[in-house]
Amino acid sequence: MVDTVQNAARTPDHAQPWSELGLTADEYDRIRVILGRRPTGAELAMYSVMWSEHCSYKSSKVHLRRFGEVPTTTPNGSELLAGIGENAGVVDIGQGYAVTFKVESHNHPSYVEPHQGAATGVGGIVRDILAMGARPIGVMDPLRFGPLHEPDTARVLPGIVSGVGSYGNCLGLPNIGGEVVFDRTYLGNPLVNALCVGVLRHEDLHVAKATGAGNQVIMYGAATGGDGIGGASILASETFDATKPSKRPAVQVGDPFMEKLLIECTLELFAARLVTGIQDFGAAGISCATSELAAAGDGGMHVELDRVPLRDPSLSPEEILMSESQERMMAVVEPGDVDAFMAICRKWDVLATVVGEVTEDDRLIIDWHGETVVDVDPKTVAHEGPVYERPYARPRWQDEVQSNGSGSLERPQTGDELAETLLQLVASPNLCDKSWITDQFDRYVRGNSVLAQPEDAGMLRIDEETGLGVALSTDCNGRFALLDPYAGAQLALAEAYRNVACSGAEPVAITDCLNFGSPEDPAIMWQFTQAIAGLVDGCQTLGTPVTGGNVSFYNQTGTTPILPTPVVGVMGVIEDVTRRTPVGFAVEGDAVYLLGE
Amino acid sequence: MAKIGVVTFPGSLDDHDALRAVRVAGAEAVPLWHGSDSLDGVDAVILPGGFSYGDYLRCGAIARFAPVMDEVIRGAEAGMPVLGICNGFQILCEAHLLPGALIRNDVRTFVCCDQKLTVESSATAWTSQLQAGQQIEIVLKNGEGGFVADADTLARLEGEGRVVFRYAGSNPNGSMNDIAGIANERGNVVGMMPHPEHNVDALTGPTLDGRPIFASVLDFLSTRV
Amino acid sequence: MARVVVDVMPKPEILDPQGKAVTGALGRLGFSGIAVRQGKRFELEVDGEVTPDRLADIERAASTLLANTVIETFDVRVEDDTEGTVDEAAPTALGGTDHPGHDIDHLDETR
Amino acid sequence: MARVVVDVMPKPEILDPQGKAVTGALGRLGFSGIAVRQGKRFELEVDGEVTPDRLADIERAASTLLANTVIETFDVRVEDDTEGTVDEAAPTALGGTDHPGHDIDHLDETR
Ligand SMILES: Nc1ncnc2c1ncn2[C@@H]1O[C@H](COP(=O)(O)OP(=O)(O)O)[C@@H](O)[C@H]1O
Repeated sequence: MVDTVQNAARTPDHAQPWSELGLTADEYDRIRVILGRRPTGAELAMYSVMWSEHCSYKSSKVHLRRFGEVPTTTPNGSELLAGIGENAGVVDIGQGYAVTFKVESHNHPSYVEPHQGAATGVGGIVRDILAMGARPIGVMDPLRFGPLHEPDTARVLPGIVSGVGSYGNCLGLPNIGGEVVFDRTYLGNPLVNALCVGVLRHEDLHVAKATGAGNQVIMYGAATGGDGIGGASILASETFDATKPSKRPAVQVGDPFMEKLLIECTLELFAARLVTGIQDFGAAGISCATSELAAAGDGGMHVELDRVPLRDPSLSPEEILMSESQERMMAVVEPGDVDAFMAICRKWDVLATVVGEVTEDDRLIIDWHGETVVDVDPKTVAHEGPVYERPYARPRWQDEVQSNGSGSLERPQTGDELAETLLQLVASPNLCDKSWITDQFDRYVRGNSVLAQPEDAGMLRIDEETGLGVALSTDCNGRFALLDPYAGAQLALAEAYRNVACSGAEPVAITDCLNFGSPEDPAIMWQFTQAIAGLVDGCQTLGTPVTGGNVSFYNQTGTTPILPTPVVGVMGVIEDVTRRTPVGFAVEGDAVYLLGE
Repeated sequence: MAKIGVVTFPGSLDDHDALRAVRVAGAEAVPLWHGSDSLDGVDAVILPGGFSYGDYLRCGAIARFAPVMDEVIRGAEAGMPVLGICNGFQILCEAHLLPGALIRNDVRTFVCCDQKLTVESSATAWTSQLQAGQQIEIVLKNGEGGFVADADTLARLEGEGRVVFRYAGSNPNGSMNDIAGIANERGNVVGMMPHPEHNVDALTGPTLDGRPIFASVLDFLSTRV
Repeated sequence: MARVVVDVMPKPEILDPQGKAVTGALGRLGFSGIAVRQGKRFELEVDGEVTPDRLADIERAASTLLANTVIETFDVRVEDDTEGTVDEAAPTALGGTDHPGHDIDHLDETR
Repeated sequence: MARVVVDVMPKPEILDPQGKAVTGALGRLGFSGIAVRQGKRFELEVDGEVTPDRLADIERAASTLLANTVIETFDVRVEDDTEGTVDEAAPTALGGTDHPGHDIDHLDETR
């Protein structure tokens, strides 16, 4: 029997598995206060996923606010068209064009199931870019692995590389750069960060907002299955049995072909002006899409959950709300446009279903076969999650780490020793040629890749007539960040900035993906705050706005955290891509200069 | 002006590049839709690269049944020039317009590289502007590019001079006899794994060696009328 | 609801890079003396009964779509409903029971 | 020489994009009412006899190498030598004979 709102009001003492869903006692109590009753199972599912660290940024929010100090005007004088808080930031690059780009992590899923984890990581960030109204035009993939010779790296690396490759290749998005770094701390916790860049005309900008009472809410793309809902099956089973393994897979399987159709279909819907608001499905699935769309709009939303097309008919409402099935989107459409919307979806063989509508009041109401299972203020789900001021402190071992310099290391004395050292260096997986990985990625598709591997920055042509283009680079040296997280983050920023500048483009904006250990450890929290301070100060000095990013906490194996890894992506604009500067000596007889100290 | 069509299947990726290459060559580029049963009066057709239908079953296996393919097959049999690039080559094999099949690369990974090729035949609608024996470099990117055929078919292809391109240097995918491209008996239908449409613009391609391929078909079409 | 299984294997004379790689990997893992060929298995859930007509349809589908008979052979067979099949969630060990598959046809055509 | 067959299928709750694509294609080709899941079939030619030890080895190999048990299930069975098998060239119709496969195990593990 489903747990309806009525039922919840009648049975205040019904025990609920809030702890198994990752909520604290305080958080559960707060939900009860907000609702004035206990939550239904479906509401508990929504709050628990939306208030998770991943979705609510509860440990990082207070520090991310510091990014507000950074100007939101790019060096070439234009205001960001969309900034932090949107699916992805949008930067005006002139001539009526705008560019949106963002980097996100998919670390843990990629450890559990490397190929699918990495593939769906790419899929997720591509949908974020698409949801802004942009055509995705390229991807990058900063990766971190344990030592190359470790057996578990042999399990993880090929799958992650093939996952990134197969998804991006199959979508027809050129891979224009990335990183591959090996360090012991990533052995049990590899990092898969994925960046996507997209282009749009100013007037095509879309936002995740449900407005206009009577407008229809349409889900389109793949049917919903039991993917990635491990925790929700607890809710589905009447009694929680910790000894029984979940039948619901915590892994998601990607279908890049479906996503390719979704991209082309969505762009055609945009072009036909049939979409008033749009949101992709990422983590937290329908919970996230409905609550965020409704919270951002001027009304409420009424959803009939039983209309959602299912791949697995046995799913409970809680599971449907939490499912992370890939390749789905939600659009808000004026009633008169629904037929045209459906026709375009049919053309692309994309399943589309009206699942609800925008309402006058400000409630998010979700029904299941005529009974109400969710009745909430969407803002409390999407934006008013808990906020933590976690304690942070510079760890005692920091001095020791810093004083352990290279001075004590032996130096090569003879020519032979020097040669030996050099060979060791060039053979090191961190320094050697990366083509054994990058050759598995298509860097040519779409025919606009001006620079890609092995260049310092990737560069894409945006406009064939004028030669307008953008350049991107991502960087981070986690060893520097461990030594000094403030300076380490700035070095990441500076390196990406230099790489873009060297390509011939003017750096104009950044995105970041902050990969750290557990925020419950004050030392990690200190690293985190330092890294943010470094980025904020760095961006202020350089005058580059932060368009958005992603925080990934709990990257550790047991008590051993990864190196603090604040990956920074810098985007630059070049007026005429024929004036790019590739790396390498081009013409015999050219002079060679050294700039800087 | 000659009209050259490029078919977009669900999952085609290099269709825009192929259209651009046609324009660069100086012909009218006509986008064609997989679900249509008309070729809109084009003089030649290109089946572009990509992952039609995700290529989950076998590359090209599902696309081969698209409605537009009936017309492509009819045209090809009547002598119309047809070029299959990568996924397009796979579709042509699945449609039995070309013999043999393409299987998983022997290295079992996707391979993207700038590949040296030897031109083996200039006696096709798509290679008249190249010389047999000439070395060119074309972008190669595929996961299932290993050409296979039974011994008889292979002997026939070699004997009749229907191997059009061969991998030079190293064989990137385990193709039999280093075959990178073949033609039908008449020479109007050519399939190749490398992507000449990525070699028409000095800014975005490593060489301009793809241009003669598109120029060849224009030449073929102009002499035919 | 009936189940029809279509097995598709690379022809013996055709190179099988995947099978070769698996064979090599098995050897490296210490499982020696095993040669592997890798093909595909399709499980078809058919609405209603599998009449001879229906089966003929499926065979046609197998020879035109599921297999490329230039390089692959295929085998179509109807399976009993009662069978413990691979993709059922129940982790019951079926050791000892006869595999109740039913060979209907066995083709090796070359178009 | 004995043959062991390992069938590997996507778990039922896992998305099967391959099967989905094939299902769609069959529908468009006019073969309706058929839902397909696509998996892999491995044919292992084993030198010598398939002893219980040997079989246990193969099962281990199946669970570690042939199948990705996070998303797939597998089934291992020994086949008779005498059987008309898929990749043998003889186009004999085996209609009516019992499929002589032998179900040894049936696992649904999650690593
Ligand atoms: N995971 C990856 N994906 C795509 N490109 C990558 C990846 N890793 C490295 N690259 C590219 O390979 C080239 C060489 O990388 P790297 O050796 O890290 O260069 P550098 O040391 O100059 O930063 C660069 O163009 C970089 O963008």
